[in-house]
Amino acid sequence: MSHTVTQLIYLVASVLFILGLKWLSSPATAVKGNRISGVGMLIAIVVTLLDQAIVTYQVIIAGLVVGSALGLWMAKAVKMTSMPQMVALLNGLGGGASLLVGGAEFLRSELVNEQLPLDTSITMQLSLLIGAVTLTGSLVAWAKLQEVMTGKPIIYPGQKALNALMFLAVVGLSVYQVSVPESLLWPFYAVLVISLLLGVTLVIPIGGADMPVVISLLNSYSGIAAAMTGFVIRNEVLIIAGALVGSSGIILSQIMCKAMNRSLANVLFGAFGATGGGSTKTAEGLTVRQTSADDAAVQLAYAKSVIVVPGYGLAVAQAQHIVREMADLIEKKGGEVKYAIHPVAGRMPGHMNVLLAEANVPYDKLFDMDQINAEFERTDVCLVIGANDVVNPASRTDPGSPIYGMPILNADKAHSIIVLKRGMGAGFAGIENELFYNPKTAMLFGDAKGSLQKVVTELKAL
Amino acid sequence: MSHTVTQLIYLVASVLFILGLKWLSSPATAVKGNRISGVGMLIAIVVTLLDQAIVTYQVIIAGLVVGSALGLWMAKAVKMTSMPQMVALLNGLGGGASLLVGGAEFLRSELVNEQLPLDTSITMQLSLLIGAVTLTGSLVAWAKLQEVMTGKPIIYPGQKALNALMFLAVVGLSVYQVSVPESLLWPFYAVLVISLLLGVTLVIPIGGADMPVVISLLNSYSGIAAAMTGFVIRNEVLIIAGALVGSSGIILSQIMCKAMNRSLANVLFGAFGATGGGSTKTAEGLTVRQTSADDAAVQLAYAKSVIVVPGYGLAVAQAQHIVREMADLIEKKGGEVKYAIHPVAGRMPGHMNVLLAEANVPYDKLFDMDQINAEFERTDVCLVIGANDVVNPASRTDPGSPIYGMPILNADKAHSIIVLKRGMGAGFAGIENELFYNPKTAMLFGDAKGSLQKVVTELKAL
Amino acid sequence: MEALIGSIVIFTLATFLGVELINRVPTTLHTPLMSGANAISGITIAGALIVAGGEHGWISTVLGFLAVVFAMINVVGGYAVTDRMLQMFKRKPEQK
Amino acid sequence: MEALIGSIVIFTLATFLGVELINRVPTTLHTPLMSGANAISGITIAGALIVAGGEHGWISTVLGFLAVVFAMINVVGGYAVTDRMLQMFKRKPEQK
Ligand SMILES: NC(=O)c1ccc[n+]([C@@H]2O[C@H](COP(=O)([O-])OP(=O)(O)OC[C@H]3O[C@@H](n4cnc5c(N)ncnc54)[C@H](OP(=O)(O)O)[C@@H]3O)[C@@H](O)[C@H]2O)c1
Ligand SMILES: NC(=O)c1ccc[n+]([C@@H]2O[C@H](COP(=O)([O-])OP(=O)(O)OC[C@H]3O[C@@H](n4cnc5c(N)ncnc54)[C@H](OP(=O)(O)O)[C@@H]3O)[C@@H](O)[C@H]2O)c1
Repeated sequence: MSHTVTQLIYLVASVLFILGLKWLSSPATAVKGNRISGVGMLIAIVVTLLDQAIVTYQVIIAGLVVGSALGLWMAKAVKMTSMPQMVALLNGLGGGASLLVGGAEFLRSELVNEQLPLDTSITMQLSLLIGAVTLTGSLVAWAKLQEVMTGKPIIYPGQKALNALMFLAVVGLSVYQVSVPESLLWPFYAVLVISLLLGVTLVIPIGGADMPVVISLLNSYSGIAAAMTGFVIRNEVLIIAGALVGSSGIILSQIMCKAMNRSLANVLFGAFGATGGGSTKTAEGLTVRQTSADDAAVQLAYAKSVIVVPGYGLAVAQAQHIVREMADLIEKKGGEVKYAIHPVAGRMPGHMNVLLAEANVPYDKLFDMDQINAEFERTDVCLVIGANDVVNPASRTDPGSPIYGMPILNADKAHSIIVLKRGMGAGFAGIENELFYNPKTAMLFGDAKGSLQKVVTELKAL
Repeated sequence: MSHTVTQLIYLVASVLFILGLKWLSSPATAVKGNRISGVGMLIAIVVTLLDQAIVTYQVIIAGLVVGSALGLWMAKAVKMTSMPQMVALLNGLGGGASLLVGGAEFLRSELVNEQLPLDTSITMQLSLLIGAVTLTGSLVAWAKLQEVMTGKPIIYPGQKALNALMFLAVVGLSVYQVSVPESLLWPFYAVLVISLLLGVTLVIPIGGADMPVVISLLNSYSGIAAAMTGFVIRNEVLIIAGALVGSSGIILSQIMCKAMNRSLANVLFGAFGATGGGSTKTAEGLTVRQTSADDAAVQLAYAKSVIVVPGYGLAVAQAQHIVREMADLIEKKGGEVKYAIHPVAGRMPGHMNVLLAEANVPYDKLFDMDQINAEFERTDVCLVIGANDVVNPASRTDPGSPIYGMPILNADKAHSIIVLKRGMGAGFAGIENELFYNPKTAMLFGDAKGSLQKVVTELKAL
Repeated sequence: MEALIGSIVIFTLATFLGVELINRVPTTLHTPLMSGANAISGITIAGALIVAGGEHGWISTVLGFLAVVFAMINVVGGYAVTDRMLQMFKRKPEQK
Repeated sequence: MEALIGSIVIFTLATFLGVELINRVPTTLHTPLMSGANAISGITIAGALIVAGGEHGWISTVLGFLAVVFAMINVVGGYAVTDRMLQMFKRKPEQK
């Protein structure tokens, strides 16, 4: 196939990616959007396979089959609650692929002693560096989320200096590599090793719950790495797709940071959650009121209006289906049930939406923070399920709190509040929550799924 | 300056255009946006002046000075009500410039007997053709709006066939020109003349009030022509800016059509307003109730809530300032005044907003149709000033009406309605308006400015 | 051909970008948008300058001169009139 | 250099376009957006295929094979898992 035709077809693929992202902006067209973007990918793959530079197909076909099988299996097997890990892993593999491509290109040019033009070697170097950081960084993020390693920030003295040093070393070596006329092997390997290490050391000081921001950022990097590869092999679809992903990742991580009222720099370098905040209030002298599943059920059965505030605990307990069942029962008894979704509830953006959608909760019952916050004061019962930070009034009142200024759901404004959690454990931010000591609040201790199960049984009996 | 640097600076200019359009999306940043886009233009001009292809500067400087002076003068002199004409004229000149550039390039290549590559000649041909149509089409639009020629559609038998024929001739000649090896002069001139004619014959059958749609479309064409010129001279800033303008024009004309509930094809080929609609209701047997400025003033002075519905007549009468004065007086007396802005009130999109903004009406008093339509039924007095079609209930009730289905302002739902117009003249769509015969409606005949002047005098006296 | 493809890609991307950007502009600002976009289309000035400034015989020079004048009216007139309109949209407190 | 400039222009435009597109996506869809965008970044597959399919010695082939596998997991896994999530967002009446 002529080069021109190939290029044009690549353009078609790029347009499909663009349309795909465009349609992802509404739940009604999102499925179509994702599929059309997939079609774009298929087209890009098929066209590439017809490229004259490809001479042997065995290896390729083996690779395609193995990769597709693994990918499909992972997509089928993953639990909805493990989405963040899944994305981290996929993202790492993407970075790895771009690292391998850059490396292979370098070694090939080395082998045939080809003199690369300056811009090619610069972009190749970048694609190597970014690919490597993305690979190991994402793997660490995966390990933290999967709890293979500790979710707590790992910090040690001189950490930032060391990271800065490694970064400078990589940059220095890359500049050296690019500027000397012959392509040398040792700086190549050095850059490779240090970049891989850098991915690890940059991510370990970040707390487990901040991983979505990190993943999104690394996703952005892997997009940029793909774009760099595009510069190297002069391929426009790589550049366009890479740039789209690059900007998408950055925007998403900014949105997340904004919702947590923190800066990106604070997320990346703040080692948030490593130590308790200075002025964090303690709960000494305060008492909580406990309730039982029976009492909670009675209260819910007679409530006219109920707002459910789901949080990370709901995801952990996998309680989304039973929540739905409970809501149906309450509605059958004449109450109205709404869900208040905080933008950073759970561990990744839209986490709660995905979970509740899985349980077939109609999405016109899901309300954004801004939409529903005024309604709490008119609500009989607010049911807080495994949420903590997103309903912590300290963000309004305590300037010393690490979450001070983060917009929260006004759960404390409801006529009465029932909180479902296992004990008095803190949330992600590691701080006390006044809400639990509010006289209007009753605590229902236990795993969220178990507690809800009991409530449902009671509701049915009533 | 090296070509690479020039290209990079052009990219900077393109980015400034993009930012400019982005910031135009909010009144708060729009001024900044327009200026930054102007800075982009300045940069593009300066960089071009440093291009090595430019050898003599006298002509250029003369051209720049003359053009800037004329442009500035026009911008200062134009009345806000004449904006549509102004845009039409500027747009025509833009098309003319791109026609001249394409022509000059062709003649030059002809002179030195240069053999142009295929793609260059195709794009050159397109830039000629589109530039010519834009030039004459915009001039006709200008003439119609300025009432230098009749605003009525000019139609004659076989019009569409003739236009189609001319179009085919242009296409045929262009293909011929491009496909023969030598560049011939006669097809060049033929294409030129026919394209210029085509611009005229395509626009004359369109009614004067549809000119904004036409201008927007021609603006889109002139953007595309600029992009084509960019293809010819391989200049990226031309391509990007041209494409931006090209899509902006198309989108805007679609938005306008949608607000009028008509298709673009209907606007362009429907000769709307040439003849009265078939089932248009007549007003026989119905009577209107007249009122005087005194009575209207009394009614307004005691109204708690007033909604002003401005229309094309307000623009014609230049009554924006006096409306503002009246509103201030009513508010001083304790009433509340809001403005209901229909998306196609007046003769160009946002026409009313510009006029009222000129009179310093704060823009939080201006409401979109969707925002305010529910409020009419709670409103004491609806003051319709020179508006007609946008408040015609026939669009809801009469399926035979040419405006059937167009969303309207619910003026007829107000407790009482006062309509200011000169007589019983029809609006743009040329049809009767039931609203004027509504028992709740009182007509205050006379030029809007004059009538309002009297109302204001009375209000002050009360 | 390679360069043509590049141009086509750029054109396509810019068109999509234009659609996204314009769709965000509220009706209120459509008239200034129209004249502002119109001013941007005066970018043909770049082509006009090159034609007018090269020495390719008097025809090119005359046509080039006219092209520069036309394009410049479009550019300067367009930006100036848009600015004039937008000034009116400024919030009052800022104005005084 | 000419080609590099073209690439830079394309990259810039695509970045702006990306920003506009992503800013429109509601929070609800951010998780699928993340995995969907991630799948798109698997476009490195194009590079991987070329590296794996050329005959440039066994190192390139092995690295290329791995690159294809990695990229393909990213692509297929990403699209499949996004589709799975989005299925859940479909309005109920459409589903049955
Ligand atoms: N969504 C995002 O994109 C994102 C990204 C990064 C960071 N974050 C952060 O994550 C936090 C999210 O807030 P959140 O309110 O959703 O969660 P949270 O503040 O982390 O609180 C979760 C609560 O759930 C309880 N819990 C855990 N497992 C449970 C189970 N099986 N059954 C019942 N309860 C259980 C825990 O208390 P017990 O241990 O007492 O049960 C804990 O207090 C915010 O601080 C946010 O800034 C979010
Ligand atoms: N805005 C756009 O972008 C756009 C674009 C294309 C088409 N249009 C069309 O334009 C129309 C706009 O509707 P509209 O309600 O604003 O205007 P309209 O329907 O055209 O009615 C204007 C009315 O103003 C009256 N009038 C004229 N001069 C006057 C003066 N000096 N003092 C007082 N009254 C005067 C006229 O009646 P008298 O002669 O009795 O005074 C006429 O009935 C729609 O049909 C729309 O589809 C709009």
